[in-house]
Amino acid sequence: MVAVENITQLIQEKARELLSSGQVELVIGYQRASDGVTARPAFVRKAEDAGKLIFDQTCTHNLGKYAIEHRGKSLAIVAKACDTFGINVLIQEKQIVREKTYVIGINCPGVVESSFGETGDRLQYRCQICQEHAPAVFDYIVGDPILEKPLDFDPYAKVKELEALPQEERIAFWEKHFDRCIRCYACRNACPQCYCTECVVEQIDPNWVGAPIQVPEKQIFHVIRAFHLAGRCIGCNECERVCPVGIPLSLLNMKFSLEVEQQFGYKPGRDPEVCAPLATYQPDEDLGIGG
Amino acid sequence: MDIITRESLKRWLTTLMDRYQVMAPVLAEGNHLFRAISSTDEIAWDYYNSVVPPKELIFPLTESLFTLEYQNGVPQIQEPVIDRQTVIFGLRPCDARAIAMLDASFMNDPVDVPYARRRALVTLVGWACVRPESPCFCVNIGGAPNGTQGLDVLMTEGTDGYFVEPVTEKGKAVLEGAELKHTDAVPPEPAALPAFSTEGLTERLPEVFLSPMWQQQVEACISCKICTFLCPTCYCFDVRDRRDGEAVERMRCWDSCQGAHFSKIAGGYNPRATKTARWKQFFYHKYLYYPERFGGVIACVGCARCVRKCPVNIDIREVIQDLKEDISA
Amino acid sequence: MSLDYEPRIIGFLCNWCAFAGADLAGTTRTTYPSNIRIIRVPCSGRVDPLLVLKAFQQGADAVLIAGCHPGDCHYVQGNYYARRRFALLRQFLDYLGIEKERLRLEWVSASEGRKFSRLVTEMTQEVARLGPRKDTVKRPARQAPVLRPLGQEEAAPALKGGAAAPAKSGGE
Amino acid sequence: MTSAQPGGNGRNPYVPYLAKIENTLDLTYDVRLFRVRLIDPAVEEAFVYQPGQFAVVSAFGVGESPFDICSLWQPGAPLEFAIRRVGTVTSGLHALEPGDVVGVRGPFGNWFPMEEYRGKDIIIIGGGIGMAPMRSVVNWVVEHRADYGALRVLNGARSPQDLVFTNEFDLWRSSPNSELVLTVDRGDDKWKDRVALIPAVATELQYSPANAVAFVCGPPIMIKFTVKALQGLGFQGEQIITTLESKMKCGIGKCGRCNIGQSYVCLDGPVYTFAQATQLLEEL
Repeated sequence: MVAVENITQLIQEKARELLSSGQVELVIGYQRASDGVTARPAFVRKAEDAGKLIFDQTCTHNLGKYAIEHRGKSLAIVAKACDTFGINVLIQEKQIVREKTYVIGINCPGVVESSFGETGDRLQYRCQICQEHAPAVFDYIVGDPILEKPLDFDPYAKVKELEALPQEERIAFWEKHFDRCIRCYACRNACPQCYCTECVVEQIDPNWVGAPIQVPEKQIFHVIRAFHLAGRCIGCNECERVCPVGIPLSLLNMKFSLEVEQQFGYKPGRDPEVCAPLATYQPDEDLGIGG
Repeated sequence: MDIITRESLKRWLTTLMDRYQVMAPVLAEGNHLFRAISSTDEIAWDYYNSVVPPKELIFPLTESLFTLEYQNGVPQIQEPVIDRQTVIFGLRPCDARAIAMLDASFMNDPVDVPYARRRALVTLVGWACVRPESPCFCVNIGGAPNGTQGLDVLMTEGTDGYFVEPVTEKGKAVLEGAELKHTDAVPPEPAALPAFSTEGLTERLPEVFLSPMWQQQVEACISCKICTFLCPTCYCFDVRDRRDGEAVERMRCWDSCQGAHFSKIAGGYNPRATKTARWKQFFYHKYLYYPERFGGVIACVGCARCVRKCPVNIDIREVIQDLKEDISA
Repeated sequence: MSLDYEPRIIGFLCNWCAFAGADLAGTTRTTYPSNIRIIRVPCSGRVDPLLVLKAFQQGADAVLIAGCHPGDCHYVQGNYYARRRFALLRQFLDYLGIEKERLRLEWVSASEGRKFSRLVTEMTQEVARLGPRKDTVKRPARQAPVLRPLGQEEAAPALKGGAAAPAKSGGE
Repeated sequence: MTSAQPGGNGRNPYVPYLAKIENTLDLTYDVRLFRVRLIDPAVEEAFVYQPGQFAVVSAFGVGESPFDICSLWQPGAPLEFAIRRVGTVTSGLHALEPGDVVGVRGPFGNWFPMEEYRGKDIIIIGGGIGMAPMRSVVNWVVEHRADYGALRVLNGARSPQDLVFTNEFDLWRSSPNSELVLTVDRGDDKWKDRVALIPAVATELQYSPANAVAFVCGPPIMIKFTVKALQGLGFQGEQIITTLESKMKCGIGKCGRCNIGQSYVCLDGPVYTFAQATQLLEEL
């Protein structure tokens, strides 16, 4: 793993400073998990507790989720490069207030694959394809800038492989994976871009999607979830990480990312001033549909 | 004790398939899950434990309670037929013990008939854990890696095959025809797990209900349902109707106290509106409410699925430790 | 027109244009296949992907969304949003295994009865050529009780009599 | 106290008895009284219930919900449910008409131990649709008038239009040694009675705790403050009886959602004395 001790130290110092000066009331960062090797979210309210904050390559969580939960408070949040894209989306969608959110941005070396009690050197796939290691929005930046290297493979290779399969195989692929879904909603709840107070798949009146945990309901949930993230998903891939039954959710989200990039040349969260593709239009565009 | 060689075991399972549906742990796209098998080659012999507990075989994620149809304007109710003899092979003692806990609730008067019908048809053939690992904590909560509670047969892997221990009459019956050989050898002892005590916890839980500790423990919770759906002793469900023209099917599906709407009543009042209240419900149900109702047994078997799979590492072992400190402080 | 296979098409028609167009096709006695079932919506921009999915899950072979021509939206821009939305959705459905030909967005004005009729004819033929949907993710008209965890093959005959007698209170 | 379970053992408790809506009566703009008759005469005969018990009523195709049976049991009499249209199931029920079929499971839960309270003054405080379970208590006392002391009913609602069972007020008032006080949160130009919150009226009426029991039912917040008011008047925990509403699905203690603390409302409740419910109300 890349040495990141100095990042931990800088985060702790900054948290101490922000809390003792009263500039923020809460610092959302990472601490060591109960397994002693991975990380988990930390909520620090007192300067003297700042020492529990850490950063290393197991800090996979996208903490933007908690910024919404604590909206209205002045808070500081530790954010990796991709997490800052998510923060931008939240600012753009007026879910959080930029002025009240102190972003401790990290020049991110990428995070590794880990599970409870286990970690290693292998970067998560989202980090293998990452070409933007620097935060897009921050008030304070830590970590050495990372030299961006062009990829020697297509980041969308997995999506394209699946696209190229015959229709029957694609159908079988998704039915096999959706079959395992238990509708625990961890994917949705881990996503900082999923913040509706009442999700359409759980809404009772009208009851669009029934409660049965069966393939039709699961399919509708996954398709709608992915669609609602079209042009908003910043690729942190927390949904796939938290899925207890290993559904390749990134292949759903990345399909939309690919389409959005190809059709609208848009990547979410890079600039909060640029309107999201499904919230705008060009009167005379040709999208190969409508006629 | 009797022993069966691995080859004989496979032969026995294959002959069982004529009479029973055999469910066993398989590897499905990288996930160990219980599924119906048609060949012993599908069995994941080296699995540690399944992601989704085998409770799903007796208490399905979704099941039909009845259908109502109109025949010549007269409503007719029909219940689904449940008549398939089933062997669940290879489940772990913790999960079998959990099924015994589900039994206590579902078989308690008034009997939950759909569950009881399935349960009566199921024979549980378990595998002892020879090499249990932390974060498993069955030994600290009344179970054992080679416990027999809830099982009909316990098998323990040894060097020359599997030690076979019939536990119930049902277990003896299912073993008929198996090529068992007597042996003087004894099954290997399971590896030791780190110890901590849960003694006195249940008794003292009422005192700490309003402790601010809960809010801190659960601060990172994202209100997903992993801990409850993967818990082998969780059994909450929802009952919903599905309509097709005039016909109606009433089904029940797994539900979880972690969902925001779980206890919300029509009109909007929600007695457990915060995630802290909901997570407390999860914990208190296991460690206080269930024990009070069912003879002091804590409704947790220490399988640690919730620990392993929690997206934000809320560790129930840690909560128990912190609680003890909170209680003594 | 005779087809071996009669597809079912759900048409979400904008109240301000395509619905009137379909009406015009009717009043002028322009014929079109009866394979389409029309649902009137206030705007093509109202059509949520959820509605399209529900239609597919409940057995539709194809879905047509028809709205006002660009520049003519009663709500100024609803059809523009719809265009972007369904441009994405149809690619996505194709990815999941529902061919993109099964989801169409078309512009039909209130005076285009003929166009509407042509469109439905064309679409019916095209979908008939594609045949029934190959994905199985649809609710069959009558779902037999699901007993999956005790065996997939069990589900089908479960509705018919057997060991468990129907509830006594079932009849009079 | 265990509930009567007609149908015997081995019957699937999730399968409802079929019943027909005999007739309905609109009590307010959103509360309707349903009179429902079980189709199978054998079931009807076995369906014996006590005041305070509830049943789970199905609108087939929409779902099922628990409702208090607000009639008094009599051989051959239909079951009565006062149902406020507030969610999906209740809307589904309101959409039905006389002659339509509904499902009924029950009777479930415990009941008001009316026998125990013989000779006592009975104070009944109901807020809004919370008056539905109270109605069976009022009618019980009216019917067994000689067995009880004074009957003092306090019925409150948000507005005059929200008062339920107005058609029975005269019957209650005309019962000997009885009092009926009405109050609303907001009156209108025709409203002559009180405009005040129930807890304030309860305090003002100075209910005496001597040889009395008080029944309270209404929204959680109303129960909370009314209980406080009664305690202020000297009522002890075991003199205050309430019936709690909770989200239920199964009605038989399995589905795991109606509990308040250790207590399953569907099994151990819905009737509690405040002495039992102290901890429960902390959770409310």
